[in-house]
Amino acid sequence: MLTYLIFLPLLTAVILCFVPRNYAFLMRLASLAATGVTMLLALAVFLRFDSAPLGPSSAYKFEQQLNWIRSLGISYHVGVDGVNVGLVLMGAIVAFAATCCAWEIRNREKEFYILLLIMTGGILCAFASLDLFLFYFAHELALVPTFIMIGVWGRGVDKNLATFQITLYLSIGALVALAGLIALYLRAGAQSFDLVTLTQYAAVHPMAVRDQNFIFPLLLVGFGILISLWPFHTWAPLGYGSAPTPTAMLHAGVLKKFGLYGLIRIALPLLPHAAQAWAGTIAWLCLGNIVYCGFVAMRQRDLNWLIGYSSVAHMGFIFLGIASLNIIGVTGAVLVMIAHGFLAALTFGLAGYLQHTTGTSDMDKMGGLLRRLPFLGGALLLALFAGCGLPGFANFAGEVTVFFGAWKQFPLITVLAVWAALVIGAVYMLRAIRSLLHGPVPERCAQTVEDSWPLRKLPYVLLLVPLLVFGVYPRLLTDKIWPGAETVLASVHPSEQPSPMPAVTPKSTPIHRAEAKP
Amino acid sequence: MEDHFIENLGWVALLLPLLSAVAITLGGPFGARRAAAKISIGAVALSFVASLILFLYLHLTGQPALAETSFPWLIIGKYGELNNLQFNLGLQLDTLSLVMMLVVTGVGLLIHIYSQGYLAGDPGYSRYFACLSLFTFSMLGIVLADNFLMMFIFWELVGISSYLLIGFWYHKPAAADACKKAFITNRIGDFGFLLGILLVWSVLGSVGFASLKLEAAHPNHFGPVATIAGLLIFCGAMGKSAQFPLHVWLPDAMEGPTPVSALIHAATMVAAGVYMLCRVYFLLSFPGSQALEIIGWIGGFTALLAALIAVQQNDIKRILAYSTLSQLGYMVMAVGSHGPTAAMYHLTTHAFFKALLFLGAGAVIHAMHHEQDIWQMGGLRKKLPVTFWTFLTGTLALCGVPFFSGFYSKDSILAQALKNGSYGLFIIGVLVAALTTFYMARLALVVFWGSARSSAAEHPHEAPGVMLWPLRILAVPSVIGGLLFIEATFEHFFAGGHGEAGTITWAEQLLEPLNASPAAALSGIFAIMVGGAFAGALYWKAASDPLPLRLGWFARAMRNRFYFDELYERVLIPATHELWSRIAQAIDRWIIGGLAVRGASGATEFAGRALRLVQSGSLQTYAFLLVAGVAAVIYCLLAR
Amino acid sequence: MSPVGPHHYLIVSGLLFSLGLLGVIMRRNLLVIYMCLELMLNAANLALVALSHFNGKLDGQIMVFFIITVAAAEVAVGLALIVALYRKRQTAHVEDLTSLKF
Amino acid sequence: MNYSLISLEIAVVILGLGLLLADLWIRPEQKTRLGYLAALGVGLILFWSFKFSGVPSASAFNGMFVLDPLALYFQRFFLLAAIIVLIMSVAFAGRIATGISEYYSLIIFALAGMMFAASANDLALLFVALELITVTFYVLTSFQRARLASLEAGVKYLIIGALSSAFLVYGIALVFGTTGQLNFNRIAAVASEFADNRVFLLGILFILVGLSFKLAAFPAHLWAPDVYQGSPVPTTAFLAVGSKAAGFVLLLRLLFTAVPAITERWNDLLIVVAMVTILYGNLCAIPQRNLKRIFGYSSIANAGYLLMGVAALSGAGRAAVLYYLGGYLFAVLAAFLVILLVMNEVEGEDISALAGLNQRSPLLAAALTCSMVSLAGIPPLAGFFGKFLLIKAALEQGAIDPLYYWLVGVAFLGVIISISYYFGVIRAIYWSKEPPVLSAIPVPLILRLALYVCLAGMFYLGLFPNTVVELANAAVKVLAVR
Repeated sequence: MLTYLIFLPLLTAVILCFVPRNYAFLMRLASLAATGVTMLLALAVFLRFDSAPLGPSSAYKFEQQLNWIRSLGISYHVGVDGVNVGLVLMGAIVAFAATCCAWEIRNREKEFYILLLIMTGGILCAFASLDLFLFYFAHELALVPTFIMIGVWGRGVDKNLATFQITLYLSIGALVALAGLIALYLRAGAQSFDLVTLTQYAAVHPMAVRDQNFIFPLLLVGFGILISLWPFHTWAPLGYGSAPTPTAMLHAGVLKKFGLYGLIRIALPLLPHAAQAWAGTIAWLCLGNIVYCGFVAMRQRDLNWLIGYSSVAHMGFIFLGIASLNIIGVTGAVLVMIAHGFLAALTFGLAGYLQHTTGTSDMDKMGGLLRRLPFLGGALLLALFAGCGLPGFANFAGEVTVFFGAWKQFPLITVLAVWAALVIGAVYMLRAIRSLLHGPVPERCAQTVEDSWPLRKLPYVLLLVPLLVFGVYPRLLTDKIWPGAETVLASVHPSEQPSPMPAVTPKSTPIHRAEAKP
Repeated sequence: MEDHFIENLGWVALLLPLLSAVAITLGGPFGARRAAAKISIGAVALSFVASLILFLYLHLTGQPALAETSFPWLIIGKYGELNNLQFNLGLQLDTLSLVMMLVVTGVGLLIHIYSQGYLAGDPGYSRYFACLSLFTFSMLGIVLADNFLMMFIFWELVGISSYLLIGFWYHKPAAADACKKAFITNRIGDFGFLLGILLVWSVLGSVGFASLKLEAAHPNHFGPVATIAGLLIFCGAMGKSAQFPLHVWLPDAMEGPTPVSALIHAATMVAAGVYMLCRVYFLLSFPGSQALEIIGWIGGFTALLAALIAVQQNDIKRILAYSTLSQLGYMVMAVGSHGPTAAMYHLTTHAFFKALLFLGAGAVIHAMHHEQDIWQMGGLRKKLPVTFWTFLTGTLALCGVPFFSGFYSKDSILAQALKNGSYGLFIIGVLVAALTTFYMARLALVVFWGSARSSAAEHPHEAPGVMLWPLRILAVPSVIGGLLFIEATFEHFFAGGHGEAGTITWAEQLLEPLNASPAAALSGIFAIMVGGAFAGALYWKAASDPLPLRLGWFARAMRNRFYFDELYERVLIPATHELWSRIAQAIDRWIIGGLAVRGASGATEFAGRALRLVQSGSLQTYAFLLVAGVAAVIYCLLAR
Repeated sequence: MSPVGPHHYLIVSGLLFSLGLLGVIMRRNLLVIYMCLELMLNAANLALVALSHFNGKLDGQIMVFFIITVAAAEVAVGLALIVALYRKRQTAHVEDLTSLKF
Repeated sequence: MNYSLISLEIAVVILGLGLLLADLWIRPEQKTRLGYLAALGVGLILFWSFKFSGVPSASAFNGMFVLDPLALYFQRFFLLAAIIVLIMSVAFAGRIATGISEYYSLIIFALAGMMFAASANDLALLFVALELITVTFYVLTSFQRARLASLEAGVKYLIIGALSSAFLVYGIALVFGTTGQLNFNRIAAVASEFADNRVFLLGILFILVGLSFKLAAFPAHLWAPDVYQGSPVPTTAFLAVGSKAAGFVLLLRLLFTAVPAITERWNDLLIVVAMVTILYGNLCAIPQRNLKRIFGYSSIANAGYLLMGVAALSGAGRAAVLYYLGGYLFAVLAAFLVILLVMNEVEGEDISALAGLNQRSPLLAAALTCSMVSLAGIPPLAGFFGKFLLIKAALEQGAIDPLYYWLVGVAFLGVIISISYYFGVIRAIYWSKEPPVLSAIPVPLILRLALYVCLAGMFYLGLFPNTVVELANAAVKVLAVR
């Protein structure tokens, strides 16, 4: 099932390569259909997912493994547990919404849709993969289209600089992370890139602490760049400010979570000692995101930049949750990841729409838009509320959980984070509302009218609904997440582990050809 | 069966307004927009009925509280393990919450009805009622919450609905600024509140009020952090109830429609802080905790400060706003002097008469074509009879004139301060009572007596019935609020259900203050007389305010709200947020973005440009470099 | 006077090689440079022949034949190239060959 | 003696001679087509080469010549490269004034030299094979005699080539002089006696200098940009792929069969050389605007990456070299095919010539983009997996010598820099100012096929590396056994 989910967009992309470019409408339709079906499949996976463990050998559902590069122990291995099932759903929904928002692309549609579909497939594959190599490979597969899309379809004067910077910066991050992953493979000694094998092997043959302390910073810096961890964040606002709307939605919403997911999925279980040693550092660094970037966001006058910085700031909460290294914090982190995915996609989608309608993203030049654009303004209002952590939206549930998780470990840092979440966040979000939606309508916006086509509203509704649903009843997610988080943390706090893992020799994982039915 | 009905009735009362808000928002295409007022009023009316049934049920069965009904909202980890977290959504249905519910839905119902007239014809009519319903929902959530987290959730929701309502006329820059200010100021308070919750949770291991009460019985657990936790939690109240130093938002919040000011910024929401303090009184009054003392002084200071400011305001709603601030300070002071009963008592009566006053002010403003300066009014007594009489009732109740409701509750607070030995607070309380009478008498005299000072004041038109009836209805409890055994009910509750309730008669109740604590009652009455006399002397038929001439700089300071807004805007905010954000932006732009990122890439590019000069195209350079390279390698490998 | 040993041959051939190398680096005329290169090759030839003798093996001398052949081919091509260049540019100086750079 | 072992080489030589002969009888206007015939012939030889797979390693000429999986891997590599280069030459024929059939046959002779190099197990054959390649390339580089740039490139190649040949020969002389051996295996047998003999070591070093010229690696790397820029496009392509690979196969054999102990001792040298090469190539390429010259620098940088695999001193590293070369072949040939076609339309080799390419020919644009992406080492194309293997091999040694970490760091830096200039090419294709005329670029069927082959190769190697990785692993085993 996961394989269908991953390959549907990829195959559609391949097929679109052979469709003549005149049939732009057909391409849009095909992309919508592909991402739409993917979304439904992801929803089915999410609903059918049952967090009860299958057995001691594997904690993953919908698992599938095929040999890929045997000599290196690399396989195509996908599966979901509580940690990533929500991310897969979020990715699929955002992908569909992003495809819906792609109507603003009016040139070279063929290439755009192909790239968008590749990106979608890559993202879903990255989040579903249980093989380090596949994980990285799929991420890169999704990342490269981002660069091209920003370069070709980007907007704004800084487009070229942005493309250049984001390409180089993220490539550095990806490479450092790759180095970390390879080092992990080499030092683990399991001769396998398979996550399940590695985890089981590490339970019996823990890696030397020195090696762990060598690999962890590589992963932290590499993933940190990808996630825009302070001080590696400057690419994010610039890049998002210039990216075409669907790209910004997919990247800021979903792809960026790759690094965080990598930290949770790979660094915590495989490098437990280093994770403990570095947790304090991460927690301090995350203040750079939460507080510092919050302050920077306060000074932004461009909507895209503001959202970009706020998105960077939100990453800090996730880091804080991870750094707390307990089940509450990690669950909260995953919850924020999912919530922020929807939120970032929503805000970037709306900002793109606004920029398209008013022709500017300078907040000083807009105003009173709630009156001119009731639906859009209302959606933006809700999105910005969600951004400042209002209860009822999933972000609140996640952030509060993170605070509860981090409080005992890092009280001082949590105090500052709470300040940033409640006050700094409110300051810049409300400032945006004040400039954009409230106040008198300036001349330039006097003629703007809302698009009457109801389908235009679909993506925004689609993104708002999960934010609200998971916000009102977060157990839909947390009940799935926390058993997964517990597994991830099992090796970080071995004392809390109920029973030791069965001893497994490397390369002995059975190959499931058939899908495991839950 | 009946139990289930009663249990679920709480949920019904809570969720009805939410349903109404959702229906109005989403039901636009189905005509819900036009029926907005009816849906909203219907919902709040049903909520009121449900609360009433619940209250009566509780009263008749004599239980201290109904069984809690709760369900888990968020569960992480296995129960009983070290790292586990469980948040419930549950309703606490006891006397405290039910009386508060009655106030919220009752006053709310009247204000909903009033709004129908006040907002008629406004383009945002349906939005208004949707927000109002959302507010009612959130407020009920605070009232009914059985744990800290749920309370915090609704706390925030109240904040946002207040934001939406203050900014209802968002196209007016003043309103748009005011709502922003209100929300952010509240958020500062919430910051402390959430930290307090975290602290309590980490020490006592729970956020539920019931289990906290049990846990707090072990003094060694909580003792060391009791003061700090209490003060942090009080921060929340400080924000919502606009206590010094977070008081600045409330007067600005008057930019919202007047019914909103009445409901939210006078009667209910701002009282939420006081309610919350009473709800968690068991934590604040923890043995060894210094929190209450500090809370009391903050309340007293706020009361005095706001009363002084109110003396020199000219905007009718702002006077009332500062009066609200002052009264809230009073209530907080009551909590601080170990008197949650008195605080809740005053909260209840204050809700009636302050709502009445605001609605009356609204009627005046309506009549004056949205003129709010009292010095443009005058002589409205004859032209707006209903408004005048009801407003006067409210004024008298607020001043605490004997046998009006305010007399009893205010006296209760003063008596509590005396009883507690807080003489400082007692003196402040008396002073504030005098000031209250002074500024309220000033307001009434200038607005309703004298001669018309503007053309609008010469031809005002009385409000429609839909606005006047709520005034008449609210006037009733404002007068007789002191006779409703409210105090006894609360006393019973705070004594943990051990005290005796309902043993006093109406007549005893009527003279209770004089019997119980004559010193407090007499000083209160004396203060009223002094305040009233001064006001009468100064403002009887005054054409302009004589006070600035007599007091000079002090009057100017009062008029300018003692420069707190200026202090915050010019000093505090720049010194904290503005400055830091400038610094952060500069660092981001020049050091991280410039020096580190562009610097690194620039340096690399420069290296490339420099290095390629080696590639000069000269064959012999290449040959030479080849040989030099070989020589270098030989030197490194073989010569050593 | 000690008999002539392999070291002496090596020294001579090394000198020849260095001489050629210096010529390649310092002379400006392509033809001269080319001659210097041939000198370097012949230095190698000298060493090969001599050392082959001292090693008592013929492999080195066979190698010399290869080298001479290849050198001949190289010279044939190289001279043709230099002549073509001279025709085109009327010069055989290396300083003039700097159109391809940076 | 089993002559069938060198039958492939013989066939290639006969093909070359046949082409020269055929030239005599064929009418001038049809000579261009001879290229296809030559490509067909090489294709047949490639096909024939599969007859040898699975045959156990064997040697001929007294151990001078070996036919083992390593040799076969490279021979097929060269044959494949030659086919595409020949097809390119046909498309380039319009730019060559006279003697197009000689051009073809020279390519074939260079190919023969490379084939011998793949099998050389003796310093004498090493020398002869290298010189066969070098001397033919003297002619190939300067084949456009009317163009000064071509002549200049030829002369530069000639002088630097001859200089490094001199080093090579002198090195051979020194090695022979000390050990008395020319055969790799026999040198290996006695090498331990001379491990501290400076003359012997100097000889090895000189041979390595001679080889570094072929690799375009430090210290003899400076010629590459100039020569790449000046030469005819097919020559540049063949130089970039074939000549470099020939250098590597010789390097591998020399280092790991003849002097493995010394190689291990000199791993620091190899690492430093790799680092310098990577940095030089990449840094100089940053401001570069000439397309062919970019490839000159990129070729240097790639030599550095490949040297990483050599420096890793492990089977995995050597296999990575083989794999990487495979990916490099497709990427570079695809790029030069596109450059060739674009230059047939637009005068000038500046990067701006690519402007609007995606509208003039989406296929060419896509092919060049894929090639750049592959060279930059980005999934899912071949280059990524190649770099992955190389870096993995180097990191594996990091536990032994921390200098390897530095090497990996420098390699990463190089990759990042290279992304910036490859990216510049892609940018020129897709979003530069549109040129005034936007005529479609015709792509002849056979070139289209060649492009498809290159694209398929890049994708296949990137997505399903297993087969080739196993092939490479099998090929490098022969180096470890001896």
